[in-house]
Amino acid sequence: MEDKIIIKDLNLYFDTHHVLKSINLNIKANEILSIIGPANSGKTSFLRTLNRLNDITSAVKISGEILLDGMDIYKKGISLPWLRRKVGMVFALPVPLPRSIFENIVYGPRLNGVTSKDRLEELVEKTLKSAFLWDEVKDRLHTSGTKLSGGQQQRLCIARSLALEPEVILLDEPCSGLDPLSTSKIEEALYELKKQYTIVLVTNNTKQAARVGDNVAFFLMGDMIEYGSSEHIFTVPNDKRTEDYITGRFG
Amino acid sequence: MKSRENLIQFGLLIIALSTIVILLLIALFILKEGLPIILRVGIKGFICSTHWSPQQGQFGILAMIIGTAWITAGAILVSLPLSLSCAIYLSEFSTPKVRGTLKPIIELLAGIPSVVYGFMGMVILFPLIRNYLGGAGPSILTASVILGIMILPTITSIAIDSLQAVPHSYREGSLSLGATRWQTIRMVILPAAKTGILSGIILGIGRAVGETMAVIMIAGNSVIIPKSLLDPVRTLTANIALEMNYATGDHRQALFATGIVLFITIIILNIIAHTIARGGVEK
Amino acid sequence: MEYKIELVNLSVYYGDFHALRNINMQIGAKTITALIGPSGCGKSTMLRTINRINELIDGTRIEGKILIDQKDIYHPKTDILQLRKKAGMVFQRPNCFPLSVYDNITYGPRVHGIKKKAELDEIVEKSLRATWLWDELKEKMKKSALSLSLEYQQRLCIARVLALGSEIILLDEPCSALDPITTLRIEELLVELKKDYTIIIVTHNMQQAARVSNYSGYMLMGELVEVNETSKIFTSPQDKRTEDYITGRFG
Amino acid sequence: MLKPIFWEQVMKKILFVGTAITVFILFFIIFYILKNGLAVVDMEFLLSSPKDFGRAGGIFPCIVGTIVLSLVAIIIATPLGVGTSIYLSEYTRESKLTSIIRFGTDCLAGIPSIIFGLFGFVLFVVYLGLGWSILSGGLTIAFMILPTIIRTSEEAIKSVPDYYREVSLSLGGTKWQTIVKVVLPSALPGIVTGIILGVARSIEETAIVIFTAGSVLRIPTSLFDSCRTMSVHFYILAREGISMENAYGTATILIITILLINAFAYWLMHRLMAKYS
Repeated sequence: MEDKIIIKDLNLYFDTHHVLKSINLNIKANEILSIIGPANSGKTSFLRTLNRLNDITSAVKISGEILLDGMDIYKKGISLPWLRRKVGMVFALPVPLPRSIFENIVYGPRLNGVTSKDRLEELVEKTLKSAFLWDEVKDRLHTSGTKLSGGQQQRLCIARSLALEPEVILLDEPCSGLDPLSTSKIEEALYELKKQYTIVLVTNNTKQAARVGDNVAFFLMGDMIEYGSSEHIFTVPNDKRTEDYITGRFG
Repeated sequence: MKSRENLIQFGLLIIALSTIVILLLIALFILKEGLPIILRVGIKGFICSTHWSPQQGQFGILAMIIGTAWITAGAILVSLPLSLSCAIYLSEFSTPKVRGTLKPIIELLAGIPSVVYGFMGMVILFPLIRNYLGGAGPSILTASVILGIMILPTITSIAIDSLQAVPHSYREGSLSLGATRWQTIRMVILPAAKTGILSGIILGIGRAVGETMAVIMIAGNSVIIPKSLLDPVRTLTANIALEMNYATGDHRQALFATGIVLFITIIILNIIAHTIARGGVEK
Repeated sequence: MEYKIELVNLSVYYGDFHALRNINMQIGAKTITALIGPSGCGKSTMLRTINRINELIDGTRIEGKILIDQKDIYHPKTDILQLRKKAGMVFQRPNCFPLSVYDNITYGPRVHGIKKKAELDEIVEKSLRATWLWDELKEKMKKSALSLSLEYQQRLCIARVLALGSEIILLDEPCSALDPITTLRIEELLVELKKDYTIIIVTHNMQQAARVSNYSGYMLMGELVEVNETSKIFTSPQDKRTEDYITGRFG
Repeated sequence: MLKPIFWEQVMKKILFVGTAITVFILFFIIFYILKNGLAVVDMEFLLSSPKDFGRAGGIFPCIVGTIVLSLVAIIIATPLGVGTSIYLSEYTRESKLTSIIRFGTDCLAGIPSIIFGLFGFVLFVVYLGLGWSILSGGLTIAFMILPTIIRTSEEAIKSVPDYYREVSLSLGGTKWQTIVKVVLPSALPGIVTGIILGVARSIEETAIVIFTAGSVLRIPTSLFDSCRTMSVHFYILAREGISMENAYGTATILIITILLINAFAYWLMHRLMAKYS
């Protein structure tokens, strides 16, 4: 499989705080890469370097290279809106914008100048189906997105990021607030989605990483300690710290 | 797309600079009109002389400075006990619902026009003071009470905000150690909110120093050094407002010079409030 | 065996929300009991009803009884200040007051009327020694507690409870803000303290519960699903829901 | 060991009394003015012109003057204030420049209205030759209420949760699109409240109006006309003892207007909050 994203010697600082320390990692096309590690180990910050969402926080310094399809996304002149359309993101807390389900999904396409009503409706149906949400909401597309249950909201957020037709999807602990049933629905959706997209999943739940991840990277205090296939990491980790984490000695 | 974004940012920057421009313009114009007379009379002659008789060319504003100081001090004395009890009670003892209702109502006090406050001083306090304490009515005491009430909402509202900004975990921590609410307030909450409350008080002082119309109506406006709380005095602000519409030449310049003194006082008070607020940022 | 704490048919409501449902539980003296369960299941609420700190939240209503040393703590004649002295609490994030180290520790004794310097000094030394802070902090009594590291702050919070003369220590996810090494040190401390105190700890980390506690209770949506010796809970749970949680199907 | 609880009870009572006095003063002022003034107020008082310097007749020109003057002030101050707050909260990180702007705003907020009056008088009335006019008054008042609008809008914009911005940006929105489509709508209640508070402040202002807009008792026909606001009218009636009766009447209208404006701001804030959260 070819590499979709190549990360070379990535360092990230918030003010003087060294958040990510010399990360080297290749993310393959159409895989699910899970990133695991205890709180404050830099997982979320890492994810947010991939669509440059860290840039909006002040006092961020970054060095190294991130190549998306061979192009350095930190190169001068890269259009951030363009990058973020290619690399979609789903947050830990489901954040529907305070508008209807329909409006939530077409928010992104509209910003990009899609105005045809037919096209928008088609997008809404397609993305809601991909996120396994269509059947539950097709009769109430114009009710507020904030009225859905937590699990539905999160699937709405996934659908919303699909509406931009991205190539990569970043998920930041998407199931942390959800019950087992909603969690398994989302995991099921991810499994389908990886046929079309490259998925990077940050999760606190090591068992989830084992269930859905093709490859796993273990982060600790800004270092990437270990990277490998799920089977390998969860059965015979090379590093003592990885083992400690997987067996729950942390946090 | 990119250039449009930059244009917007630049436009907003220009707008954001407007407050600075306005502040500088105010300083510039007041100085230009008032500075010449100060230079002629000398800072000492202007600020430290009690003789104010524009017709004779005597421009000393010490009496007005003293008047302003008395009234401001009085206003703070009237205001502090009320505003602090109000703030502590609403922040620490009342339910969020009561606080949510009463805080806007108290802030409404700030919305009542100052001329109405002055008027209340005339119709309510003048007779009371005449009947029970003697004197004519217009006095330091009247002005202090009314100004004290006027600055109540400023201090109360800022104090409530500072008390509410104290992390809830401190309250939980203290109460879970078996402290009473009052012990919690005295030993933890007030020390933590101290700086915010102090800068609120300073802003209140600023309002009292700057108030004009209400003071004209109730302070008596005599240019004398007061000997008792029942003496009438004139404040710096009243001096400007009373004489501006007929003043010309040196006299007019002297009124602008009074404005300079006021302006500088307010800026100094603001710097103090700022410094306190910044020094208070311990987390 | 006489129980230190007994919860009898305990229900808690926040307004219309039924936060705890008919809980029955007995806790013996000088044991560590862990409460586990997904977020929002009511474990913190349960902890907070034991020293009645929950009453700070508006619209809290309680049914049933909590007995400490056979006395109903919700009896109208209960001295709530003495109750909170007896059952000290340590919170999720360290909440040292913005005062000096010394003033933080003596805070409890002072609000309960101890004024003599010599007596206070003795209490400070004793509680700092018990939390392994004495050697590091004895020269820093006048320093602001907020200038300490998070770990020290949390240990100081525990010391503050010890200084109070508590018999029961309630800990609400005390390690969630701390890194792995610190976590282990706090856990060791708890095991040491068990000799003299009755400890209840709320944690989202099952391994932590397994490491430190004698008994564990699993909670879900306001119910106490299962409570038993910790080893039994983790090896042979009786309830399907407990098993789901322990095997990581949640969150 | 009864002592701490005893003290708590005593302090609670003392603080309660302080609170009660404060609230009582407010209600007393409002009650007193309304009690004396409502008798004077009728449609004729509202809609007719004053006669004999205000000894008789109504206050219609003052109502018009008040409305026009505050409108001008708001139209000038709103774009400046909201623009500044957007710049401060969205476009810069904390820096020397922002702290200078903030300090300038705080100073501007503290400057007494008499100083604004002097300044407006020299700059607009004399130097720019606008005379005592609605335009001079409106500009000066706009400067005075600018800090209020900046502060409330900035607070409102800051209280919009960051994740809304992040969602919009991560969906490929530009910064400006994000501000216009997500941030401003969510912050609208706070911004509107700030504007309404600005209106309230311009209605109560007296010193500035006398210095820059004058006090001519006529219905203004252009922005270059002088006008008299209700506050100024009330001040003149009361201070010169022209007519206590009509003074109470004018004060009643003033107080009712302020109450209505505040109630409206409150209502609007809650309505919009319900809509957007």
